Formats: sequence, structure tokens, C-alpha cells
Amino acid sequence: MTPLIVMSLALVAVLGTAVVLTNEPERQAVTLSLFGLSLTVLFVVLQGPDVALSQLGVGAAVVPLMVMLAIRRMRRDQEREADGRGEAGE
Amino acid sequence: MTSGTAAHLMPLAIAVPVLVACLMVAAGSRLPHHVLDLLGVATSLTVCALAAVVLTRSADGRVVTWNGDWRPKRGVSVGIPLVADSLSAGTALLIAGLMSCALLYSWRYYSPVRGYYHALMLLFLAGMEGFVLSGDLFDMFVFFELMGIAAYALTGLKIEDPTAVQGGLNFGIVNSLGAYFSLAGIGVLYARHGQLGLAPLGQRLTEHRADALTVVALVVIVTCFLVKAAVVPFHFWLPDAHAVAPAPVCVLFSGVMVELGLYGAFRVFWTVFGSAVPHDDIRGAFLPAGVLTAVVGALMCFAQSHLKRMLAYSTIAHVGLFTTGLATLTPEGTAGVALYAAAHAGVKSALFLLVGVILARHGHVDELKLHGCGRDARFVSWLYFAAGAALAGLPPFGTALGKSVTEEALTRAGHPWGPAVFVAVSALTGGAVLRAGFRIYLGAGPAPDAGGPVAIAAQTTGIEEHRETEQLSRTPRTMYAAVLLLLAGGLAVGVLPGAGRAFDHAAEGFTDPRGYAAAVLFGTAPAVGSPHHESTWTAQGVVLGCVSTAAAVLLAAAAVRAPRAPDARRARLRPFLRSLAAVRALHSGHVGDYAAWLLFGMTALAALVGVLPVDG
Amino acid sequence: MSSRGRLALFLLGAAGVAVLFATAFLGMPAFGSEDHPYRDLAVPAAVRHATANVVSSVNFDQRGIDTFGEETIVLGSVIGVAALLRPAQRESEQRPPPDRHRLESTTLLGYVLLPVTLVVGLDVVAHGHVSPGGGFQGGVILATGFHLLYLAGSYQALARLRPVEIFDRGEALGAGLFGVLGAAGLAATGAFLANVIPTGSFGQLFSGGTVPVLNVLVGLEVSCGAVVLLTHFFTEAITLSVGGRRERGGGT
Amino acid sequence: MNLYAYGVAGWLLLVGAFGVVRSANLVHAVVSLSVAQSGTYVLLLCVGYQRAAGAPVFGSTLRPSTRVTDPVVQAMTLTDIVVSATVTALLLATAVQVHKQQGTVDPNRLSALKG
Amino acid sequence: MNAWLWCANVLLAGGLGPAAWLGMRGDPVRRLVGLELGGVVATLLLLVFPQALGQPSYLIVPLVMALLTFVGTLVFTRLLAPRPAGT
Repeated sequence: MTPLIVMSLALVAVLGTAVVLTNEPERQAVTLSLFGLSLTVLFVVLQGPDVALSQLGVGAAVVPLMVMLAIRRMRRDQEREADGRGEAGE
Repeated sequence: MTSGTAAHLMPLAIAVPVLVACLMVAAGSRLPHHVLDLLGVATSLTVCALAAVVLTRSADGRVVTWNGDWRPKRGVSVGIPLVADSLSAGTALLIAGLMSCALLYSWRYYSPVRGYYHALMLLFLAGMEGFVLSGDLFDMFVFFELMGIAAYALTGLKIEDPTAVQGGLNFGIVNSLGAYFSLAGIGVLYARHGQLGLAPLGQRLTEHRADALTVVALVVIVTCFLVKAAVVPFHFWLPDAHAVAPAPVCVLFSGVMVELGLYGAFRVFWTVFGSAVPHDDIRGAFLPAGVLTAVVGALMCFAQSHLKRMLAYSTIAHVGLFTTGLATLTPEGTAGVALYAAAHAGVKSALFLLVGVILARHGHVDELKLHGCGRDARFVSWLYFAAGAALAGLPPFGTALGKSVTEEALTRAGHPWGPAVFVAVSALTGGAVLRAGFRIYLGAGPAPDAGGPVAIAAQTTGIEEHRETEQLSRTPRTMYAAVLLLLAGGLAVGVLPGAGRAFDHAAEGFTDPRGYAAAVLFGTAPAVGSPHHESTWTAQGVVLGCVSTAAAVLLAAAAVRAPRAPDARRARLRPFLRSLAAVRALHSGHVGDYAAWLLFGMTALAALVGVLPVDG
Repeated sequence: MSSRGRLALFLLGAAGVAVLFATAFLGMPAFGSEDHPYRDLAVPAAVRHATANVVSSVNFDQRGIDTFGEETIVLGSVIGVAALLRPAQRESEQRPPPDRHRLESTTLLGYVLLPVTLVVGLDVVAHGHVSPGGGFQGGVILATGFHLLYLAGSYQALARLRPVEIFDRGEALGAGLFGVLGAAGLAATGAFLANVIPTGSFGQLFSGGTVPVLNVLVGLEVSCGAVVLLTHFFTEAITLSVGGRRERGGGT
Repeated sequence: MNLYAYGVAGWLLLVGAFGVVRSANLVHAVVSLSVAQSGTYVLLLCVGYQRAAGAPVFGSTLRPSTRVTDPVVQAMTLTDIVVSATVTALLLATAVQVHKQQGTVDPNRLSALKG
Repeated sequence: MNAWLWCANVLLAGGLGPAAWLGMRGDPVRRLVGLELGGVVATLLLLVFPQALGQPSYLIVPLVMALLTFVGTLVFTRLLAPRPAGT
């Protein structure tokens, strides 16, 4: 049992660090999703299937979806601003 | 009514606002605005009544109820208790009272925003009531988060205003980060002791010698409460959030949410760690933290021209004073702070609402630009000056009584510098508020265009603040009613006979962990010991109160008369001004800075608790 | 503060906190050891109330008020997001642009998985007290499954089936009935959230008293709440026409 | 083993905080915050773990007399995950608004609040 | 340690490790490959693990994981376009 715990803990630590060190939000969202998966695995290994299901529900789809939608909205703002820069004087 | 019935009312104080909020959400846009207002005020008044009943019962001993009917057997239970002693029941009453005033003030406010504002306010109310009544560490965390969620959303509610949303975000990130560290602390404590209830944890800790783990757990758990309480250097989010939140929301933030942070910190200290961690260590950490907070808050307050930010920094200054008083770890100091905080809630809330009136009328809250704008508002100006003087500690307001009792407690505990700090800080904060009043309502001093540039570029002025209401030609009566009620409350704390005695009693119960544990775990209700000391007006307190008020008036007059001092005098002030500018620059609005300070603050606190031996 | 100064301050603080944590961790009982006093109370308590999933028992029965607070947090965040993402004055809703072509196979797979996901979600909610899972987990799965409509199909398909008002109401109903059930316990036994329903026999679908009922209510609240939450983000990202950045002090 | 298992939890907390400190994008800061919070999940579950014990879900294969891991920390973690998701949602919504108002989500370029 | 457990160890080290490596480097699309690989391997791992313990009730987790990682992948394929679809 112990090697499983050791390895999944290491995986969680590495992926968590990777999420933080990824600056660009879209890339970060993908890595965040993978980090969520690694947490799920860790929770099952630590004998918490309830918690694993919760983490899976939140981390696999819902939070990445919200992040991606937020990014997309911001991108739209920026594109519009770039398009309209000529006429938008103060 | 028996104390059993009163115990049943405690969960209702949490559940009723939630249920009404659900109703508002379910009704969607179909409820007309005045129905929402009515529902909101009625609900918070109901909670007021519930809290009042609990308060009267808790005078005879603590009121305890176990949720889910998991009563303890032989002192152990798996359930979560709600516990009311006089202090927590009184705080619960204060919360509901302030909420009623805030909702009364915001009558016909926010017409376009469906039920969001009202529902969020009610959830905020539920969160605060749950936090103050809970007797379980993790449950406190949950209600802390509920309070936080509602508060972040309420801060950002004015989405048309650029500063508002950023203030909400800074608030949310810093508070959440603090809360997660605290949760880690709860985990550490749980690993050692296998308990989550305050009383059982306290019992387990009595049996163990305090070691490094205990101290770390204390520091880390207390962090999130200190973030909420805005103790330096955890305070940066507060002016950002207060400056941008709608005025009635500020009432709750400054009036009670910030104080709840201190309540949480000292509740946890007394019930859990009180018997294990040496009290001198705590004094050695919290006395300096309190004084630093008070001084930084007062200086920053005096330097503001954005009225809401000014009041926010004044809240930080007062929180510093409260922390100093509570850090005496005596019933006397606690009673003084409770008095002070209750009266401060009324006075500061009234000021925020008055600033809200200014904002509604003039569309911005910049002190310099408002010069002379309030000359026609005779009645409002009286209210404003009364509140300003009360903030500076004018007897017979409750602020003066609380201040004097706390000062005495500090002196008696061997800190003779206490009164000096209190007088200076009250004078500075009161002076700043009065200075703004002189400019706005009396038109004193040179008009802004004659006085040089209106604002220094590197700071937030109140000019960009957005209106929270439609432009009001006449201020509605309900707004004045709320202000008057709050001021009257601040006065009542000082004037009512027996108020001091009641607070003594409450403080005695709050600082008695053994009685707490007995009442929670064994249902025995040992009578709260009679206080050794009676909090009442003393000649010294009245004199010091008058001195700080006079100093405030002088400071205000000096600041108004001479916004541009002659060069010679400026040169002498230069080092001081430069250091003030450096302190100001630290308040950068950058969330990364705030997070870095949070970690630094935790380390510093741990060093103060663990390393510095202080003889108190 | 300059970014270098910020980093230095952080490193100083983080080093201190790391030392604090390390001392605390070394003082904790060894990883994987047997010392769990609360568990030794919680497991018999769950068995007494015939709840096979002890986590559910702790969540909904023994420490029910935590979960009440938690559900209120969900409610609060949904209201908060709705308030924050309400259309600003300069924005107006527009018809979403038509979707580009999608891979037929993706669409097909999405539509096949949609009912499967919904069934699994319902199962996780319904058996939360006897097997791993529960209202929150199932609710999130349901809400996710629902969004397969967009992810595999088109936004119009999702929008047609999603009158936000109804989901708002479902969410409020779930959270409200949680409170009502708690108050019922208060009325019946004098304790908030008391387990007043007969607990049945261990391991059966109808066991655990209020636990499965609360699970269903939480499932209702969370699934509806998550749909509402995502709806606001979708509206922001897809259908709102951008009104332009508000210049400082401008507008009204 | 203590330092390793709990250390991973502490590491996640600190790394998340680091992300908030050095973030040049508020969305990144919010995500980093959620990484910090996952440190608390790991800590709690590690605290509740017991060697050779099953999950606290009894059924046909696990009788109530068997040893199980601590259900209380698991319940706490569940609550914690819910809090994390909701806080993330709310903060993301706020970040979207900040972007609408100020045209950027880089904290170094946000200038509305100073002094 | 039984065969199932060996299998789980191998999957974790030999499957999730490389998936993580792919998932934290490069542009979003490359990371997405890592995410998909990770989803598949994690699902397999969670199928094997209950066998090792003799705990069939855990099997709900890989089932949900299979469903949700599919949805998660769709989220990214849908929204990770160089210019978002529909603008």
C-alpha cells in the first residue's frame, strides 16, 4: 500500500507546483484538470471514495469549465478593444 | 420561559434568515421592491427578538443546545453545540440590530437588482449569527466562510464601479488564504487531540503540556480571525473592501464583522488554549500587535481624503485599541473592550450611513472636493459632528465609557502607556472625521482650487466613487431614522445605568473556560462568578475623554486652517511625512503584496508568541 | 512594493511558516496510526442510526449543521455570482452566434452519454447513505451531464432546455427544505436537525432516517445551483454583447 | 513518513500562496488559491488515514466491526471541497468584472485602490 | 502485496507519471493529450485498486471518472480553439 501513497502524494505535489508555475491561464486550466485527477487518485488510495467523488465532480469538469468561460469572456473584451482602438478616444 | 426554550431559539436565529433568503431567491423578480425591504427588516427584527430572549436567559448561566440531539454522554459527543453566554448572545443581538438598521437605511435602495442584495444580506446575517453562537472549531470555519462568501459578493455588488469589484477580489483572496491556513491548523490540532468542539479541545489541552505543536496550532488557527479583524499586517484588504462596499454593507463590516474576528480569536484562545499556553506569551504578542495596528490605522486615517477609506482606517485604529484591551487577558479589559466595541458599532455605523447620504446627494465622497457642499444641511451636520465627537471619545457616549474602562484595565495590568495610546489614537481618528466635517458642513478652510492640487496621484480619492442610489432630491426619512437609532444606541451604552455591570458580567463569563466546558459538556450551569470590578464612569475617564475630544477638535482645526504649512515647518515635518508616505505606499492595492504580508504576519506572530518572554 | 521586494517578503514569511509547519508535523501522531478518538465515537453513532456510509452520517446527522452551513454557502455563491455577473447597463443580450460544425461522432457520443451521466448522478444521490457518494457528488454529476448538451451539441440546445428561473427555484427549494427539515427536528425533539425519521435497518435504501432525505435535497440544490452558476458564466462568455470598457467616472 | 505526507500538504499550501504572490493574472491567482486549498484536503485526509483500514462505508464486504479510516476528516474535506468550488466561482466572477471595468486582470496594472 | 496491487503500482508509476509530464509542458493542446492519457490511466488504476482491496463499492469512482473526464475533455476541445468558436 505504501508505495501507492508515496507515489500519488508525489504526483499531487508535482502537479500542484506545475499548476502554480504555469502562467498562462488556458494552459493552467488543463494542468489544473490533471491535478484534480491526481487528487482523486490520492483520495481513493487514502480510502476516501466519498471525497474522491466530490473532488472528481468539482475538479474534472465544473471548475475548468468556469475558468475557461471566464478566460473566454476576457479574451472577447480584449479583442473588441483591439478592434475598436482607433475610434475609442478619451 | 425556561432556558430550554431559549436554547431552541438559537438555531432559529441561523435558520430563519436562510429560509427567508431562499424565499426571495425562489420568488425571483416577482417580489416588488418594498416587499423585499419589508421582509428583510422583519426578518432581522425577528432575529433581534430571538437574540434578545437568549440574552436574557444567558444572564443566569450559559444556554447550550446540541444540534441533532447528540447530547454528550460522560463529557463526549459527536455533535455540534450552539452556546450562548452573555457576550455571544449580546454580540448576536448587536449583529441583528445593526442588520436591521442597515436594511432600514437601504429601504428603496438598489431598485434594479432583484432580490440579490436582500438575500445576500440575510445570508450574511445567518453566517455571523452561526459564527458567534457555534461551539465547534470546524463549524466556526464553515460559518466564517459563509460570512465571507456573502461579504465578498456584497463588496463587489456595485459592478459599475471599477474599484468595487477589485476591492471585493482583494478581500476574497486574502481572507480565503487566511482561512485555508487556519483550516490546516485545525487539522493539526485534530490530529493530536481528535476533537473539534471548543470545550472538549480545551479539556484535552488541560491534560497536555503545551508544546510547539500547540503554539503553532494557536497561531495558525488565529490567523484567519486576525485577517478578518484587520490586525496589522493582516489589514490591507480592509480599506479596499470598506471603501468600495455600499454604505449599509460597511455598517456591518465595520460595526461588527471586523470585531467578530477578534471575538473568534479570543473565544478560541480562552476556551481551547487558555489553560495550555502561558498568558504572558499571548500578551507579549497581542499587546504590540494591537498598539501597532492602532497607530498605523490612526495615521493612515488622518491622511485620507476619501471619506469611506478614512472611516475604514479609523476602524483599523479602533480594532488595534480593542486588541490591546483584550490582550490584557483580564475580565476588566474584556469588559471595557466589549463596551467600547458596542458603542463604536453604533457610532461608526452612523458615520458610514451619513457618508452614504453624502454620496447619494453629491455623487462622490472626496473630502476636498465636497468643500462647503453641506452648508445647507443643518440637521445632518449636527448628527455628523455628534458622531465625530463620539468617535473621539466624548462623554457620555459609550465610546468614552469603554475607552476609560479599558484604559484603567491597562494601567492596572501594568501598562501605564495605555491611556496615552488610547487618547492619541482617538484624537487622530476623531480629528480626521471632524476635519472632514468642518470642510464639508462649515466650509472651513480654503476652497480646494485655492489649496493646490486636489489629490496626489498615487492614492485613491473619493472622486470616482459611484452613486449607490438614484440621485435623491430629498433624503428619505428612513435613512435618518437608521442614523438616529444607531447614534442613540452608541449613547445608550454609556448612559444607561447598569450597562457597565452587564458588560462586566459578560466579560466574566467569557474569560472563564472552566465554566464554559462544564456548561457545554456536563450541562451543569455554574453561576458566572460575580465580577471583581465594576465598570463605570470615573473622573479620570471623563477627563481623558474630554482631553481626546478637545485634541481631536484642535487637530481638525489645525489641519483645515493650514493645509499648506510654511516651508520651515514642513522641513521639520519632513522625516515624519516621508515615513508616512512609505507606509502609505505599502497599501498598494496589489493582492500579491497582501498575500506576502499574510505569511510574514504569521511568522512574526509565531515569533512573538514563542520567542519573546514578556513579564506582564 | 516592487516585485522583488514582494518576493523577498514572501520568502521570509514562507520560510517561517515552513518551519512552523515542520515543527507541528513532527509533533503529530505518526502517519497511519490508530489514534482517532472522534472516529471511535462517530462509527458507533452511525451504526446506531443505521447509516452504512459513516461519512454521510457525520455530514448529515452528527454534524448536520456544518452541512447546513455548507449548503447555505452554495446558495450564497450562486446568488453572489448572479449579482456580480448581472448584465451591466451598457450590455445587452444578443443571440449567440451559430455554432461551427461539430464532429458527428462527438455529438453522437455526447448524446449517448447524456442519459448515462444523468442516471449515474441520480444513483449517486439516491445511494449516498449506503455507498460512496451523496447529494453533493451526485448533484455535481447531474449538472455536468446537463452541460453535455452544450459541449456535444450546441448552445441553443442547452439554452432551450434551461429556464433559469426554474433552476433558481429548485435550488432555493432544496436549501429551504433542508432548513425546514431541521426546524421540524427542532419542533419534534427540541434539537435542530434531529434525526426524526425512523432509521430503518442497516444498509437498506430506506435507512438512516433523515440522511437520505437530506441527500436528495442537497442533490436538488447542488445540481440546480451548479446549472445556474454555469449559466451565468455561459451568458457572460457567449451571449452578452460587450458594452465596452467603462471609462473612469464616465457613464451612469 | 510524517514529514513527507504532511509536508506535501504544507507544500501545496505554500506553493498556492506563492502563486497568489507572484501572479500576473487574477485568474491565475484564483486558481493558485484553489491549489493552496487542496493542501488542506491532503492534510485532512492524511490525518484521518489509518494503515490497513477500509473506507468508512459499511456494506456487504465491510462489517461495522472492521477498522476504518476517520470519517470525520472526510466529512470535513467534503465541506472544504464545496467551499473551494464556490469561492473559486465567486472570485472568477469578480475577476471577470474587474476585467470589464479596468480592461486588465494584471494586479500590477490595476490602479484603482492605493494608499 | 497481490497482483492487482502490483498492477496498480505499475499503472501509477508508468502511466500517470508520463501523463503528468505531458500535462504540464507545452501548449494547451499538448497538455490536453496528457490530460486524456491521465484520464484513461487513472480510470484503469481505479478499476484495479478495488480489486486489490476486495472493495467493489469503490467501483463507482472509476465509472464517474470515465464519464466526467470525457466531459472535461470536451470542455477543452470546445473552448480551447485558437480563436474561440463563434466570435
